[in-house]
Amino acid sequence: MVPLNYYLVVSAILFSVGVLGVLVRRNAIVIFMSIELMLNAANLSFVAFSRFMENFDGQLFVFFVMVVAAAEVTVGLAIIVTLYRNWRSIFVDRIHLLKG
Amino acid sequence: MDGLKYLAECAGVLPFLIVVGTGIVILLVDAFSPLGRKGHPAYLACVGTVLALAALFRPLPLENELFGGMIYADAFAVFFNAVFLLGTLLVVLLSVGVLSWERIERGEYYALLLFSTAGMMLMAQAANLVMLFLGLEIFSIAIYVLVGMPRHQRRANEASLKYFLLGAFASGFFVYGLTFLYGAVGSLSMSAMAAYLGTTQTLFNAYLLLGSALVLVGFSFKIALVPFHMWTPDVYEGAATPVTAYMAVGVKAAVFAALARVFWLALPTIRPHWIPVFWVLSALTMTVGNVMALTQQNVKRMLAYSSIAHAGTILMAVTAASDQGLTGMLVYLLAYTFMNLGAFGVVIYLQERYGVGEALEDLRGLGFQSPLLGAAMAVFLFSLAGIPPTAGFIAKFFVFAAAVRADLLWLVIIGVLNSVVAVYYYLRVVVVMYSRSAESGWHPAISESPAGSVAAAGALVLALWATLHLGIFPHAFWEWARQSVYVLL
Amino acid sequence: MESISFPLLSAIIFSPLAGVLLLAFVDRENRDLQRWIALITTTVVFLLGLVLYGAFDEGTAGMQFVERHVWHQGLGIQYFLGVDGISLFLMLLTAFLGPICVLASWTDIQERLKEFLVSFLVLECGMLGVFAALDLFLFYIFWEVMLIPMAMLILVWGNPARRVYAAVKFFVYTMAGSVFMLVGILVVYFHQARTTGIYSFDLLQWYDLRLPFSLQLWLFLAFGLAFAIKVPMFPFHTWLPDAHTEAPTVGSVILAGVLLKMGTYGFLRFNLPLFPDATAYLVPLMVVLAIIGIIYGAFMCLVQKDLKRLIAYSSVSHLGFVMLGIFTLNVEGVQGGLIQMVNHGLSTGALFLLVGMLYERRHTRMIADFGGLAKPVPRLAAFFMVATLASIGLPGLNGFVGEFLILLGAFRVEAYWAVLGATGIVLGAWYMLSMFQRVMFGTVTHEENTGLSDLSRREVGLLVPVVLFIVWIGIGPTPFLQKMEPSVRATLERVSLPQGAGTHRQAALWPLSGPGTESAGGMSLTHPAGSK
Amino acid sequence: MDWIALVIVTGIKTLFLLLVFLTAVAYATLMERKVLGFMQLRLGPNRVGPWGLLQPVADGVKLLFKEDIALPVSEPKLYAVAPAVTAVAALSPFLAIPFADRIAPDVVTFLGSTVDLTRFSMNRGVVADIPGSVLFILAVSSLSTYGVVLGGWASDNRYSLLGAVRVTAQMISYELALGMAVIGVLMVAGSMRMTEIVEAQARLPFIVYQPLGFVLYMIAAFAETCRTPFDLIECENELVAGYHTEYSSMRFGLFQLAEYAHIITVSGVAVTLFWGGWQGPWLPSGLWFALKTFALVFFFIWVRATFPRVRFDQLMHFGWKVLLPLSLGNIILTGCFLMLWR
Amino acid sequence: MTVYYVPALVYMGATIVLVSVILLLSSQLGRRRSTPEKMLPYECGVDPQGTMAVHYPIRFYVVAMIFIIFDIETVFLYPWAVVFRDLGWFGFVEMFLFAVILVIGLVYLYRKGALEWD
Repeated sequence: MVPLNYYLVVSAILFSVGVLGVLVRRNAIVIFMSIELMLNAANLSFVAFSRFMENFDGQLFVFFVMVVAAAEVTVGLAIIVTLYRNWRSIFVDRIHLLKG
Repeated sequence: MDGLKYLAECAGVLPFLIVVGTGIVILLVDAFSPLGRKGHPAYLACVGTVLALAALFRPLPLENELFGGMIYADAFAVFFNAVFLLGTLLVVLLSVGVLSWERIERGEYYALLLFSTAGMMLMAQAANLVMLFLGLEIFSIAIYVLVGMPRHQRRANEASLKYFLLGAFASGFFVYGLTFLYGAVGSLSMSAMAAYLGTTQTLFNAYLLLGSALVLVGFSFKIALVPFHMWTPDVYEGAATPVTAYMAVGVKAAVFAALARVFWLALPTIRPHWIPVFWVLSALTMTVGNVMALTQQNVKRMLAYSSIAHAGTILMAVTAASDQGLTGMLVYLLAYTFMNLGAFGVVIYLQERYGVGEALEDLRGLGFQSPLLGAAMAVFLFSLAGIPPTAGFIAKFFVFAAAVRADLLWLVIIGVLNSVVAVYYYLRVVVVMYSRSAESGWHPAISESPAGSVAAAGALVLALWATLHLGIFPHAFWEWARQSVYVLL
Repeated sequence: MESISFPLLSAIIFSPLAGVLLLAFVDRENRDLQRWIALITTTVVFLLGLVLYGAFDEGTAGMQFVERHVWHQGLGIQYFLGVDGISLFLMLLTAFLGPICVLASWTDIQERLKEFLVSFLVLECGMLGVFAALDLFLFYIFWEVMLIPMAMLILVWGNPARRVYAAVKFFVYTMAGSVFMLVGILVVYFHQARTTGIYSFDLLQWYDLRLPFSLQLWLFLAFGLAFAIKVPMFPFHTWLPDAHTEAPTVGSVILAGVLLKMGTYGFLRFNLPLFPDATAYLVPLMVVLAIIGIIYGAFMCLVQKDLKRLIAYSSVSHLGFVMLGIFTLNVEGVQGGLIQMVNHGLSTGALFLLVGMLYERRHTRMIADFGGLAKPVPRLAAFFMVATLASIGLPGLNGFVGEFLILLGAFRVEAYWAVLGATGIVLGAWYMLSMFQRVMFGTVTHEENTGLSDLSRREVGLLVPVVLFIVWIGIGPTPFLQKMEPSVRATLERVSLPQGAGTHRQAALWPLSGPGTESAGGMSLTHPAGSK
Repeated sequence: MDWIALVIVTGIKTLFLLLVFLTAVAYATLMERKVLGFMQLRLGPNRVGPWGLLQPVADGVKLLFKEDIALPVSEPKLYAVAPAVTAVAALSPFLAIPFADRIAPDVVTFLGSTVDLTRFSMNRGVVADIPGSVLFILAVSSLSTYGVVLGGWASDNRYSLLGAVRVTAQMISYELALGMAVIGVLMVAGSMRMTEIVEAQARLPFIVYQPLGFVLYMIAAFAETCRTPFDLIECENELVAGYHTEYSSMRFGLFQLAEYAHIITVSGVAVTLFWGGWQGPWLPSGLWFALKTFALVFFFIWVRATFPRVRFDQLMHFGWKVLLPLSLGNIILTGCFLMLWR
Repeated sequence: MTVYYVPALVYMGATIVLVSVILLLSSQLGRRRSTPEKMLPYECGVDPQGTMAVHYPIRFYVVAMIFIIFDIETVFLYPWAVVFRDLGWFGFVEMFLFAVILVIGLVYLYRKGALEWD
């Protein structure tokens, strides 16, 4: 059996890539996908822990996380589409009406 | 047998069900009423909220944990549910008139408002961290939409995108933190975690710390603790004002409720590790929030930074880590609900009646033009500044008292210095209100919505009364908060 | 005096609020009725104050007319009022200035009259409450309550040019001090809870606390900051000239007459008895600051061109005297300080009233714009003369009594304090008289001044009582001193309790060990040299 | 030892299945042309080999030798890989469909040691007896949409892009109904494993319990495979050839292959879920499965000859307003019956 | 459990090899003769004009969003369907409510016109 830590390392890498993506990228959709990557990293470690401990709660939680991710996708896409219709851009550094 | 138990458990979350049900009814009514003749979803929302409030004060079920340890039905939850519902009631009342001004669809608006309230309620009574996460997301997602509802306004689009991206980012941290807590304990049920931590000392301790750190980061984003606050002013400014008010009050209360539950019920032995972090966060948040608020020219933006600062003050109560601290936190949140909604309410009222009110200059001469409104605004601002005999003072007093009691003298001194800074910028608004107006800034009423005005005025009166009442006779509220806190200790 | 069942103090404190309630129902246009309501209300307050004075038992040092109700059970907050010889006269002064201020504003305030009167009455309520409150929580609430109407008075009815600056400066300065006091209050509260198990804000109970020295020191500074700003002591005085100058006449009168006394009253009521060791330790510092205030204020007066600003700086000087008196820590000095508080309220109040009247006529306060006024307005000049002399401390007028007692007290401690203090008197005579000369004597230099109308009957009527009191205290201060004495002695006894000065002076000046640290001895490690 | 046996057995099964499957796909094209010809009173292909039987071979060879035009598109890699994605996704689901009963003895002696072939269902007529294979099939087959979308988008052609967008909308709209129509079967069978579902139909095929479910499934399946009457993505008069307008040579061929493989797969799934799979009297189980599948493929062609194409708005309306509520209703209905009949 | 996926991997690997071989063969066997006309996007013989970025209706996005939500709901339906018999009436009622809420959502979308295409 593959040791738990392998899964955790992969998930940590996924998570870090997601965080970096959010911080570095400027395209709203790409940022958004990076966030989804973070959620999926969490799913991976949930499943890994769940298998490792032979406790199925973790896999159940993944369902909820997926549902939430889906809901976020929906709302996020709607927001981005609306934004694009008004701004003609989805690059977050070009969207700055509000400022101190 | 099974079914009866199920029914009984449903009765345990009756207010929650009422709120959700009302939201659904509003959706359906909105969908089935003909285009020209819209119903009055606001009335429905009011009725639902009041019913839920009434249902709150039923006797609590004997058994605390419902649905197989997923939900708590305890006094703590009741207190916070009351805060959310009162906040929602006020926001609904304040929204009646201003929605047409912001060009927001009505039915959806109220339904989303109620759904997000339901999410907050779920968050306050979650007994399992997954439920907590669900509650968090339910209200977050509803609010993402609410922020973006004035969809023809570019700034609302922008605010909504920013809030959404950072909110989802925070959720990512939160969930990832949950995985480590789960990995450490093998369950996300709070009581199971507490039981496990009570017996085991070292196993997976790194996971626990990492998990709680990530969870804390997630929370910090949501309540805009410095340095996770960057989104707040933009989002607060861009959203429709009632939504801003709702965010400032509801989200803060919900997340603080969750914070208390997690760090008291689930992770009691981890908490001491985090106290220094709370300390730093609290000091930073107060200071940055207040200093940034000093120069704002937009009232909403100013209130946004002030809301950051208030979050820091409330965090001071958490840092105190005592029953007095928690009591103070509860009272503070209750008081903040009234005074902050009141302050926003005045802005909303102005927007509705005159179409202005966001810029600081719009308030020039308000105190003379409309003495009652001006006086109310002044009371709310003084309350926010923490000047007696208002709710804000009592709240701040309790929090400072708890912090002094916990020997956090330096933090208190930072807090005190911050109060002075805060006084300055709240006072600035009062100054503008009571400066002679150039007469040109005031237009006659642009939108006549009698029902809206009445509702908003009612909300203002309610908030004003509560602010003063809480300030002068705090005992009952204090006692209530104190008893609500006992379940955590 | 628990036998008096009528809640006299509450009646005095909350009567102004009754007036506010009445005002709320008066039509906005009915201006005279509003004024009359305010006048009657304040007069009633004053009459009740006279009753208080009459019923006051001068033989005892204890609190009288005590009212005590539980307000907040769990936290030990009480509605607890009472007066003794210290607070009695300040309450009376406040009540006395009430109707005078209403009369003074009769024609001065034309716009937003109702708001003005409401603010004023709320302010009066707050001031009276501060002097009578014996529960620290209640005290703090009154303390803050009076802040807002005072700021509003400056903000709305002040001099348009710089009123915003002045109001905000006033508000922020005072607030800054008072929040530190709040922290101090909380520290004492929890210290008491920790050592005795009692949660209480009861001042009289707190008197019996014996706080550790290091804690006392920091608490003294925390409370002291609030009071020093209010006094205002050098170097916290910078808000005062602005606030005084920009405030309307009534605002200045109240500010000088009552609000400044809050600070000195606070020192006397709280700092001295609660933190006796720290008081003894910090006497040099306080006295030095007081003397600097006296001399600095006087010198500043010499160069002022604005009448109001001059009087404001003279307040800094006079309040320095009061502080000097209080920190002599002997009966003469403290009594002198106490009576000087009342004196300053009367004489400076009168000066501000008179400047206000001048301003109403000429719309300027620059000394250079006047000159030779004694000719066109002899009555005004006469009153001005009395007030000026009282302010200087001419024997036979009230100022003399206070200053004499203070210098006496100071002399008994350190002779050079008295000498330096006396310099202040000399300087005071110099600037006051030169100001008076420049304004009143000589030839009329400005055309506009020739046609000035003299005082009206209303104005005379409001000035006469003030002058009467000025003379009364100057000639026969004994009844006043008698009523003060027991309380003053009781307070001083607390300060000079045997455990006092010296033994703990070596303690570290570090608060973080704070309320929990019971012994200062452990802390002395950081300053081993001090233990010799 | 088990591992070696598993790999060997799987290799044999894979080779066999792919061979049969690809042949079936190839001849499905011929069958379609023949049957359509028959129904439209014409002959269909009849020149290459007897009755045109070698036509598919000829088509394949022709496609292989055609020029593979390398268009100067903005995303050449995606453009190149899209048909392969679709083809792999279309060919893969079949690995989870049980195409026959036991095809080997329970125990064999192999290289001197005894191997228990019942382990991991090695003796069954299925390549991979995955637990939850229904989900696997749904998941993998919907991957082919990616190939279509990527191909349409990477082609830098308006028709392709519109075709791809349309196909996505259509796929996802009907995927819901498809997934929900299957749920009734799962409720009756109490399992998500194809082999167990087949065995549960030993007495009666589930079409008896799930007539509505079958109808819904078939309608959704037509849409999923983009067959008439739902073949809007390639309606020539509007979109030329839809998403594969720009493809030529074997890349085009892979798209075609995927389409027919998809038809056979959904037919196989329908047979397994509703018609008892390989169950049947007298004949060998594999033959039963092939016959049933053949019948359904025939049905596909028959429908193409019979029905006109729907408009796109009709398509979406039907999917969301009729099919989805009906399949939800089917689930509730099934639940009610099962609860009452228990 | 995972062993069941080994054959699946083998099979899918085989399909990938197969497809690659086909593509390789075709690229080797086919002739290449490029002309400028071949390189243009095919638009029925007309030279293409303007940008290739087509704006298609917002409805496609709406459909995608609705799909995501309903698709995720089926995630809950599948496990429920399998253990449906063991759950008894409780599970049935629970899922009935779930379905009702789904239907309410659908009805709302229907009434709001989110499913209209004209």
